[in-house]
Amino acid sequence: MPEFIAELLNHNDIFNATTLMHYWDGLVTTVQLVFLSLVIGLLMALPLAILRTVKNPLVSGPVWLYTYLFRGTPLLIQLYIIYYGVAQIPGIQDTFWWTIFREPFYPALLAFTLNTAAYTTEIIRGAIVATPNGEIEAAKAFGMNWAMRMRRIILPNAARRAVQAYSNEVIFMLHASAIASVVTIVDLTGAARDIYSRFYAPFDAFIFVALLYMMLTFILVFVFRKLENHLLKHQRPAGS
Amino acid sequence: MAEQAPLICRDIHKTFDKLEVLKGVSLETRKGDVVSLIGSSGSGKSTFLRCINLLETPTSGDIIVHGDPIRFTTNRKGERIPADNRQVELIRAKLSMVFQSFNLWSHMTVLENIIEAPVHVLKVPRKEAIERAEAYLQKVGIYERKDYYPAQMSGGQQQRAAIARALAMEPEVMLFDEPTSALDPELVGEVLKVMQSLAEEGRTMIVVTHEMAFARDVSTQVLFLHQGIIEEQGSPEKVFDHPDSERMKQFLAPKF
Amino acid sequence: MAEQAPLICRDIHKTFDKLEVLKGVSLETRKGDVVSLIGSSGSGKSTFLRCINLLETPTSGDIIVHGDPIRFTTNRKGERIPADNRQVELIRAKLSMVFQSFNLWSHMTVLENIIEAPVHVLKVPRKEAIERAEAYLQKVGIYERKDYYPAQMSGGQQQRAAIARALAMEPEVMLFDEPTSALDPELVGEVLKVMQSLAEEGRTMIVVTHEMAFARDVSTQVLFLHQGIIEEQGSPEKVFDHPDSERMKQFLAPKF
Amino acid sequence: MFDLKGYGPSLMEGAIVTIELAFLSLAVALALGLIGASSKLSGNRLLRNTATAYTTLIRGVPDLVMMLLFYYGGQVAVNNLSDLLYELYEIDFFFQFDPFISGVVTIGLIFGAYMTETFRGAFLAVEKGQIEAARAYGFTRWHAFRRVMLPQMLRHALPGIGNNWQVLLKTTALVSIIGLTDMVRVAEEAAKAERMPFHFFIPVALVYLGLTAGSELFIKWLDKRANVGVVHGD
Amino acid sequence: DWKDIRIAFDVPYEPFEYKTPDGELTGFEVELAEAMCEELKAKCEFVIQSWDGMIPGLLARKFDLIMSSMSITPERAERVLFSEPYYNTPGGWFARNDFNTDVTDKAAMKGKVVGVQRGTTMDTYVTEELSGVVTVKRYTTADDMVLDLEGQRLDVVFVDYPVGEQTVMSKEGFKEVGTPVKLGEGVGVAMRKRDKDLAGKVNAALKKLKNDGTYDAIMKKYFTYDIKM
Ligand SMILES: Nc1ncnc2c1ncn2[C@@H]1O[C@H](COP(=O)(O)OP(=O)(O)OP(=O)(O)O)[C@@H](O)[C@H]1O
Ligand SMILES: Nc1ncnc2c1ncn2[C@@H]1O[C@H](COP(=O)(O)OP(=O)(O)OP(=O)(O)O)[C@@H](O)[C@H]1O
Ligand SMILES: [Mg+2]
Ligand SMILES: [Mg+2]
Repeated sequence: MPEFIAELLNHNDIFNATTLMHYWDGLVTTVQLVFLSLVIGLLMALPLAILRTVKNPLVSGPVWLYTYLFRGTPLLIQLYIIYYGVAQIPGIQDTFWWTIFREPFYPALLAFTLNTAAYTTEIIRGAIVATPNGEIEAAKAFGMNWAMRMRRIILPNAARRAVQAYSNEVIFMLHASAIASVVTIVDLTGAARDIYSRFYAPFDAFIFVALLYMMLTFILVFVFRKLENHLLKHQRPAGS
Repeated sequence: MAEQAPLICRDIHKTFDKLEVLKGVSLETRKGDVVSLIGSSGSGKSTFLRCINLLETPTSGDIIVHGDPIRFTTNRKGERIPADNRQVELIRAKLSMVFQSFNLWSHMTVLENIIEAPVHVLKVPRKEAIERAEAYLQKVGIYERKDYYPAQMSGGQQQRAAIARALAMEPEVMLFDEPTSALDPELVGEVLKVMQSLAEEGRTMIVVTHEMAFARDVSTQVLFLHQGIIEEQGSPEKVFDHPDSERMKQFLAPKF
Repeated sequence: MAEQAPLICRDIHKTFDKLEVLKGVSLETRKGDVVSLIGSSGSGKSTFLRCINLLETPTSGDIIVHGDPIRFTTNRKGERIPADNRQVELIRAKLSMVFQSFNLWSHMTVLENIIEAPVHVLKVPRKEAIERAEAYLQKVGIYERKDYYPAQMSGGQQQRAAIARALAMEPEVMLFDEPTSALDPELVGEVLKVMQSLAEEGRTMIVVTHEMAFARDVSTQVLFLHQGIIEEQGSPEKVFDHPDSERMKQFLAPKF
Repeated sequence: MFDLKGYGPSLMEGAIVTIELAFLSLAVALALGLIGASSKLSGNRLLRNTATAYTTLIRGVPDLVMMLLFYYGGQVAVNNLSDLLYELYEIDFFFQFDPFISGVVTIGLIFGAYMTETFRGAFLAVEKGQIEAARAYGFTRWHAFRRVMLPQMLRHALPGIGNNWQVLLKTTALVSIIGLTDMVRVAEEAAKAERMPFHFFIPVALVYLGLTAGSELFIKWLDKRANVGVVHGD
Repeated sequence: DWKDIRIAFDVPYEPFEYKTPDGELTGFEVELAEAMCEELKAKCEFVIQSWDGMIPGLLARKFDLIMSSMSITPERAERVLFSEPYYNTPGGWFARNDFNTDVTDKAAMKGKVVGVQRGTTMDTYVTEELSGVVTVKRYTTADDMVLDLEGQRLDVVFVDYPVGEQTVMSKEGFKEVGTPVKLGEGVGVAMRKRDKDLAGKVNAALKKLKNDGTYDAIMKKYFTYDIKM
């Protein structure tokens, strides 16, 4: 087996130890970036989605505006504005913030998080609104206050309707993270671009990276299938 | 001082859009009362129950629970709404309800459905709540189904789960909306017996029912609702044996 | 030649995962038969009805509608499934059903609910379908609610809409799952009268019911189901007055 | 007002390319999504597996790579085939992949996979009794789908469709790698030429926001219709 | 039979190829291409193609030539056929006015952050000569790089000299540091490997242009210094 790999690497000028390390670093960066932004984004989206369903327009309006702006403009522009825009603020270089914003990782994380939170907010809002009214009424009738209804009845119920759409969002985010390379982050795509621009073998470089993305997607699809099975078990015959 | 009435409703009106469903319904209960609410389909029985625990806000009229009148206010659209959500929640925790369409929480098993409110609203320790829930499940005969989800149960089983859920709150006032509609005669008897025993413990019950035998034998008060108005009200003897209203006489005439 | 039996079920079994719900139920009907299916909650009555029109596929057993046996096959997982979807659709169009939980289409008004299947499945001209629907709505007494959505109606009104929907198909065989559970005694009488008149027209009916009076007075055949097995079967006189099985005797004993 | 430095007309043309691409691909994606979701939920194993392979594979491959593969990879394949045919049989067979159609097909294919998941979730959220009633009355599959499933699932699908549409809209910018000039490409060229990195993205963002506002209104209207007869709790 | 030739450019890359505001394509390489076509007696069509699709497009026969400042490297030569080089520009070092380090002094450069354009010969040079000494950041466009130089994320950039002149030096507060470095094998016309006949014609035409003064005339319009090869 190792010989086979060694031979393959010898016969191939693109995939040598250096480029493979480059891909590996890119993979790690991509996973970190995507995972963190999704987790923080989801944590933000929950309260935002709830606020978005509040009838008072003073509460739901600003949230709507936020999701409108962040879903309505390309992530690339958001990333640009956050990454390059911050550096244009006079004197920022002398503050504590610069230690964070100097590196591209945190601006990118910020942009990704705000973006995915906007999309996720809309997904969760839709699922919340579709909760069967009878079940909410039952919760009210048993004296649950608004917060408890939300936490114990509406959100768990909504999770079952949101999971498929959210799996899309997660995969979107994985793919969208590819633009991190425009702000000098060497993620998977960054690595592929580096290698592509050196060797000019678009199919080799990109297909290899596509395989890596595919592998990540398969993992996500698998995780979501498990999650869905768990969440939807109330719809199946008992005992399974 | 006389004991406080657990529940008083005064001149409740309810209008949906233009349709006036309740046209002034009043009710006064004492501790241990079993009030049977009878009347034809669409006469407003469910709506009245739902007004009592404010799932619908009455268009006008007062509701007084244990001497505590529910405060109302009007919102910007001119609709009447409860003034104090906290008060409403406290009151609801004292009134439990069995819905006509059960409304079990679909994402929880039967047992989870039953312990949910005791644990989270009444703060009963979980272990105790489970024990209590299991006792009620035994009583209504679906103990073996405790780990099923609502969608996996028959209509009658769901209805019994909903009854157990209401009983497990051990509230002072219980609102039952046709609690035996999906049950066979044998089970009807059993459930009604459970309810009777609760009445004997001193709990107050308001029961929408089509079981005239129950209304006659168990209740202390019968209300006959017709098109949003109380046509006949009083002790079962009075209502069933000496009805004043023509509608009531017609309602009681044997049909089949 | 003798007239063909509208519906024959032979030795129907149904298992959910490991739970055997029906353990061999057979039934043979003649034209104009009214079969009452009685039994305690959870005994498998709804499941049996749902097997007849293949909403559940029986684990084993045959169903023959008008001499036409439903063909089954097994899929790769080894589950039994109907072999021919077209056949199933044709058969279902001949069997209409009232569900225990009504299952009115929530995005359609009552009238739309009723004309949907006649217009699109039976290809009745729309105008005629509306006329027919309105007649049935009159019969069950909810004509004035015809433009309401299901969510805006009381439980009994929804149930009557579901009955009207089934009647409007004017099918040869009707399956009713507790069609009067949400109705007051007065309406129960009326609906049962409508059903009786249909039986006299020669339609076959299978009715899950807890109304013993109906089962005794109207049906031609009574089936008593207990834990998935027919414990008692025969004419109403036989089942009610001379039951063989202990369970049946117990079921009939007055409870309240 | 806003100075476009003479790039106004070409930005306008680019915006038209973007809009045409977006709407046509949306139509493709919606159709594929409905087919995909119904296949995934159907009893037929072949259909189910095909649809699963489709959504998993397409969602697995990055959009950029999909685009390169379909347009250039497809063209190379056609070229090789044409060479082969000519060498072997002297048949002169050749065609050029049209970039616009390729763009529509690729984006449609990609988002068809996402729509499939969205629709599948929405179908699953429809109350079982509603479909059973349709089946019990002898509706054909298609009729039950069109008259009961579709209207009932729409309200569950709309938020997801809205999100997918937003992402699709921005994905159209990808077509510059297959030689089409959409508005983002024009803005990039203008930004480089005029050395104003932010300037030209403002009109682009405004067009996107305008389209978003329009689609928000449309979805709101659809939502209202899809929720007819439904009582919402709060 | 090279009567119709399609030539691809990625715009804008001033002054080599760019569009005037009214949409006309022009620039050093564009004019050179026009002259070359005249020499070849071919009807030429100019195609705008973004960089990522450049080589795939060539291989897929979407066009026949790339004349978009593509530097000749051994890796690229594996995929495409290059003509003789027709220009080479040096790489230049540019920094903010407060930068005072000698870029040739590896010890002094330690820890500095250097920006390059991804895939350029400058990128290869820095990667090979200074890796482990400086941090390299790679950018897709020069403008992004200048923004980061301005925002102090970069200490110094190493770019194609004319690009640096255009982007960095057109702004206040920057200066050139060190001396320009001649790198690589220069820029060539890229073709499909199989089109050897075309390569012969292109090489002949370029040679003719270089010798008869046409090349120099075009170069003078755009450059003050010599880039001829
Ligand atoms: N999807 C399911 N998964 C597992 N068990 C089920 C499922 N559906 C029904 N059952 C079980 O099958 C049994 C029979 O159910 P069925 O609905 O036929 O009862 P029924 O006789 O109609 O009762 P009721 O009078 O209460 O409506 C019940 O014990 C129920 O728990
Ligand atoms: N949301 C609503 N919008 C409009 N009308 C409504 C709404 N809810 C109920 N109604 C109407 O109010 C009337 C009373 O309904 P209610 O549910 O109180 O009847 P009920 O007495 O409980 O009848 P049943 O015995 O059939 O359950 C009905 O005529 C119904 O159509
Ligand atoms: Mg009611
Ligand atoms: Mg049942």
